[in-house]
Amino acid sequence: MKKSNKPKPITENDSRQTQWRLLLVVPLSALAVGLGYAVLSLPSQAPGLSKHVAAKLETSGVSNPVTAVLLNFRGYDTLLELGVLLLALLGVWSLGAAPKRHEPPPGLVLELLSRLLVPLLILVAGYLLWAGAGAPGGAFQAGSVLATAGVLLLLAGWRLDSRFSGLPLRLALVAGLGVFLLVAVVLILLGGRLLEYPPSFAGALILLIEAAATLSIGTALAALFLGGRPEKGAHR
Amino acid sequence: MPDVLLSIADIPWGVMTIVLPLAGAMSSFLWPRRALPLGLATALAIVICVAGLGWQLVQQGAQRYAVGGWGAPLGIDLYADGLSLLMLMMTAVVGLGISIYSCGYFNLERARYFWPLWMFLWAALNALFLSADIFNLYVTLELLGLAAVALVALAGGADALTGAMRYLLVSLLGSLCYLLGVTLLYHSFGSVDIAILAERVESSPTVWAAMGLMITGLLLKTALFPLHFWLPSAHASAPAPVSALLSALVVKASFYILLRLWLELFPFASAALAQLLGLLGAAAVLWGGLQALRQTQLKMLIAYSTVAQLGYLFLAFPLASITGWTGALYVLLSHAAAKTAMFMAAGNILYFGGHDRIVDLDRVVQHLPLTITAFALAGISIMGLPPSGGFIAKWLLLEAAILSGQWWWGIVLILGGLLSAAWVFKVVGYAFTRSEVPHEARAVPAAMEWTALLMAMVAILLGLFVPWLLALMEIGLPFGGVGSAG
Amino acid sequence: MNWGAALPLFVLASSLLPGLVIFFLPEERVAIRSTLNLVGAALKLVLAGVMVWGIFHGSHFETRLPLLPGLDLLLRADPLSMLFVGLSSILWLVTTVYAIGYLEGSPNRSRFFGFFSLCVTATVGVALAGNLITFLLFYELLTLATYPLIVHRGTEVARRAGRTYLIYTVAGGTLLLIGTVWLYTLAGTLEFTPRGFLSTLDGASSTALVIIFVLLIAGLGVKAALIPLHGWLPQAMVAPAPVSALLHAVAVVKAGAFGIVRVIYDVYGIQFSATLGVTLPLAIVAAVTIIYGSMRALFQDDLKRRLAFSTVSQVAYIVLGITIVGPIAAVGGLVHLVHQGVMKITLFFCAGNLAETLGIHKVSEMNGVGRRMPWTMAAFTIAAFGMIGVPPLAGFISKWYLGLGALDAGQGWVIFILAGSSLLNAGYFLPILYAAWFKTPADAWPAERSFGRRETAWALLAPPLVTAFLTLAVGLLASAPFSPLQWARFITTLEYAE
Amino acid sequence: MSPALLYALVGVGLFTLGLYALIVHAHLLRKILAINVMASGVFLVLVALAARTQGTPDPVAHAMVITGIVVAVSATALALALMLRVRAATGRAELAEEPLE
Repeated sequence: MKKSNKPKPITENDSRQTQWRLLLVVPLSALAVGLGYAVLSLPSQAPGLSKHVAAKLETSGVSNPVTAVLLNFRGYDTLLELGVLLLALLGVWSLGAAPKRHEPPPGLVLELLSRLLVPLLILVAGYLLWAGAGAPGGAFQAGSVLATAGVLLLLAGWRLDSRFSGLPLRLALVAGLGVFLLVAVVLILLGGRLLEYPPSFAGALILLIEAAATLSIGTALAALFLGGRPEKGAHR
Repeated sequence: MPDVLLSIADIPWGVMTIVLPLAGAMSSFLWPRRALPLGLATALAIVICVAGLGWQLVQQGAQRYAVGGWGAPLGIDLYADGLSLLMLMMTAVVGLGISIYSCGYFNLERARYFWPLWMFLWAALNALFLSADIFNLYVTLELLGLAAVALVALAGGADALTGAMRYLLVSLLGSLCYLLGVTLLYHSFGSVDIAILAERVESSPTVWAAMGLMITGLLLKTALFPLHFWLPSAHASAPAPVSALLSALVVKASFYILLRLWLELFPFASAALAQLLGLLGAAAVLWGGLQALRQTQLKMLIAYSTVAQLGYLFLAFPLASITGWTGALYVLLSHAAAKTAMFMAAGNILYFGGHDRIVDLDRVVQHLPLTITAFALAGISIMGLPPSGGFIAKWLLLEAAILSGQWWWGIVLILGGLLSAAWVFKVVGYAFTRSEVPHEARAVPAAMEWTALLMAMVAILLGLFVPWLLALMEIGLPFGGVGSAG
Repeated sequence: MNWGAALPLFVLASSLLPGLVIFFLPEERVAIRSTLNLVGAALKLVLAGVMVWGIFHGSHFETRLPLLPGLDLLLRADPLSMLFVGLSSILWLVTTVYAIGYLEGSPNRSRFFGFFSLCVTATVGVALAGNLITFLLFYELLTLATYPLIVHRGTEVARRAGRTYLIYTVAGGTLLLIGTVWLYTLAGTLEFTPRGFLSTLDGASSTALVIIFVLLIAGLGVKAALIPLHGWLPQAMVAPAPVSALLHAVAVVKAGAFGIVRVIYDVYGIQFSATLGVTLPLAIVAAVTIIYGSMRALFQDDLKRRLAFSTVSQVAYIVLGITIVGPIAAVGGLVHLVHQGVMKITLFFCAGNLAETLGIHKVSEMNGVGRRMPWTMAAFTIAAFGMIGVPPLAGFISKWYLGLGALDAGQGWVIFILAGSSLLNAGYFLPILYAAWFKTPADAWPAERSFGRRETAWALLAPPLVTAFLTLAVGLLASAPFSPLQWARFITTLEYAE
Repeated sequence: MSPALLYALVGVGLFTLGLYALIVHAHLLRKILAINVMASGVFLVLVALAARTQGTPDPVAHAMVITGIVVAVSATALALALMLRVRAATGRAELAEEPLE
């Protein structure tokens, strides 16, 4: 991204600026000290929620506590958060078409690298997604790896074919939130509460949601990298 | 598997008010050409669900809903009482009005992004008003903030973009302060559920720091003087329906969280802090009123009056009585309806004459009688003349001020009313001047004029159905005490 | 819902609904608009008559709607309110006829008649209000409904008059609001009760009650145009003649005076006010207003301005009558509520006729106008004599009772006020009459319109003749049952009953 | 002092440093970066203090941080895109007047 670093004209108010910057340091350092004191005066042993999590872990459908919290215990947060991601993308698209970037055609290295790495990255993403159930990992890690693959392709000058830049792309973006919400609603219709997985199905449902989420996160991050909506009929 | 059939009584209406707008947002994003009908349908459905929730609460009293069936502290709880119900109803009424208004206002290109963004905003609002979990509240705040910013930017043009940018930075800063507070609270008491925290919380340096951070962050988002600097530009430069949304609903959301925390978590907050908030509120009332009077552009004027009206909300903190809180809540409700009507009216005027210079209004308003009527009626409520919601609010706050022996807050109230009367009549006065036909005029869709008028009527009618609303408000006694304000 | 509860609402609706309909009528639908107006006015008159009859035979009319916890929106008909309702519904009918004639062919008539009806609705609401908050509600509504009428012409001077009017009335309303809320926090009720509800109140400091009294009276004094709160009234005469009639006789000024009576009688109670020692100062203010108003009137060349200042002085009679603590004076004050209305509306109708027909706005242009417009000037003459207090006209009755009451209550000084003001009244009315009847007319009137054989349009001529006749009638038939005088007696017996 | 608290203090430091930068720098990119620094500070506090439990660190705090990060990323993306538009519209990637004064 290009920065517009136009040096500000040197004026007499620069000195005043430095003065009030110094003035600013005082309250801010006071704030820092205060917050530090607040942190230090915390109880040394955190009450935490580890015990609760551990107690309910086996009914959560996954063995990795973080994933259990993310997708099950506090799944509702995650649902809304997928909403935030989609919303951010919507916002970026609503600002207008992606700015035209005139970089030289990618060199041989990038060309090869992208060809070489992208399949690998996708593989890694898949693995992370799968591993998330039991070990650190999961949809977000997988999604971001997927996104890097996408970014790499974009850097290599590749653009999504206009045939897919319409509804298919939007479907991919919505998939995460959509599946999540669909599961939630179905569970309600089956007489449960919002996001109350039947323990026997929990694992499968979580995997399903995570898969969709991975796809959406990856696509969304890559699309955000473009900084605007894909203009019609643009491909390499 | 439990039985598939549910009786109306145990449909989770509250959850529906969150799920529906999310679904609406996604569908209108997937099928942009159908965005408008999809959005309208969703809006209607939400209104029905809110009504359902209201009926449920009246039947069963305040209710707690454990998402995922885990329950606090492990899971996230939703909580609905009279306060949240009134906020949801306010959102539903204003939201429906704005949805109808927008049909005429946006062209196809804008509409395809307005609807999903607006649906996300609505989802964020409903989720926020129903959440009982301070971290979940953080997520809803972010959802709300990003949607609002994107909607402001929808207007395009330097003003709107700059306004949106500043709004975004402020909003993020506010959320971060709030989140740091949440962190401290969580790590001191091991829960983010408001009810549980309310039991465990006691005064300590950490808690005070957390309180300071959270209140500051929320005040920043609520634009309480002197943290209002971002509001006028953002609210005035946004598209008219969006300005209405921001002034009527979005700023109220952060105030709602502030109110909840104040009532539940920070009972030990010293009276000095309450006095400070009241003082800032008073400053906002006077400053906002004076600035509004000085404006030459209609939308800018209305935006500054929002700054003033937000000040009224904080006068209730030093009064700290059920009457006072009820008064503040009534300011909140009537201002939502009135300000929506005003921004809609301003939108119509802009749409019609292509400008909103106050001195040249006579060229416009002569041809938009319904619009100027809407503006005048809304003005009656804003300046607190009877019969209107604004009057009831003023009455309650004044009564609370005198009862608590702090009559000076009453003076602020009165002065604020006079200031707003001054600018309202300054604008309305132009409705009666002789005027020639405007040069370039564009016919305003009837729906836009009528929704503005209806919103204004709501603001007036709020003053005539007080007992009903107060009865709803007392579900679950959000303000403690034995209810029956007044 | 039984009649007793329904009737007050109907009286309001009889002008409210036509008004709301009229707002949405297109300009050219004159016939429908006029019919709506007249039917509404006639209906209101009938309903008012029914209520008067009912009250006299001891039935009660009361409507309660919950407004706030512990506070109701209360409409209740008692003798005092009926005095006002009767006056305004009679004069409204007349004024409507006059306005239809007066505004023929002028723009924005739907808007005008819409607000016109709202205005009367608010007035009746003020009259029927059963507690202070209801009163406040309609009092403010009256402010809002009259503003568009004052600025109706849309000229710069009209806008300025409207602004002045708002500054005065909104400020007044604010004072009234503060006083009301404060009173409520002290007393816990706001319901009007004969001989007041504060005398029984213990614990409340009398200083607080005095301050509240001042707040309330100041708020009401603005509309009643008591010195020094009268500034808006002379400016407001830029409004069309029917509006002036409304302001000076039917609605606004009367609402203020009526409110003062309410506060003194049914909130504080006359005896309690006397013991608080607030009546004498108010009486003095009223006396000063009487003299000052007449003095100013003496030097106005603009006819409507002169009449406006005369109103300032005449309305103070009502306040004076109440604040001379005594039943007889009270009768004089109350009956003047009606008499002043009847006389002043006649004068404004005539002034309007002169302006419309001959373009006369100044006293100095009125030479010999009596020969050109004999009927109009005849009506004017009767009303003017009434104002001066010539027997047996309306004004005489009021002043007679005021004087008797003053002596009865041992307030001799009032006699001098009355005498002085009567002299001044003569001083500013007789020259007009002399000029109109005996001076030779100028060769051409400022702007003459011809109405064929008639001196002016029927719709303009009939109303002043009717009201002039009323001026005569209420004086001659003062002792007949249901005459304003008898009704005023009826009211005072309630307030002064032991 | 336990390492957990040490990290937490570093987090606090980042928060205030970010705040300072947010206030003093006019260029929008710097402001956005400052916001991100603040966010990292908050997340650091959140996750560091989670290590005060005996045994496995508190997973809830970790989940919160992940949520927070995703939110921060989304917000940053929107902010950057918006900044480009502001620059395109006004010619400079700065706000008209210093917002926080």
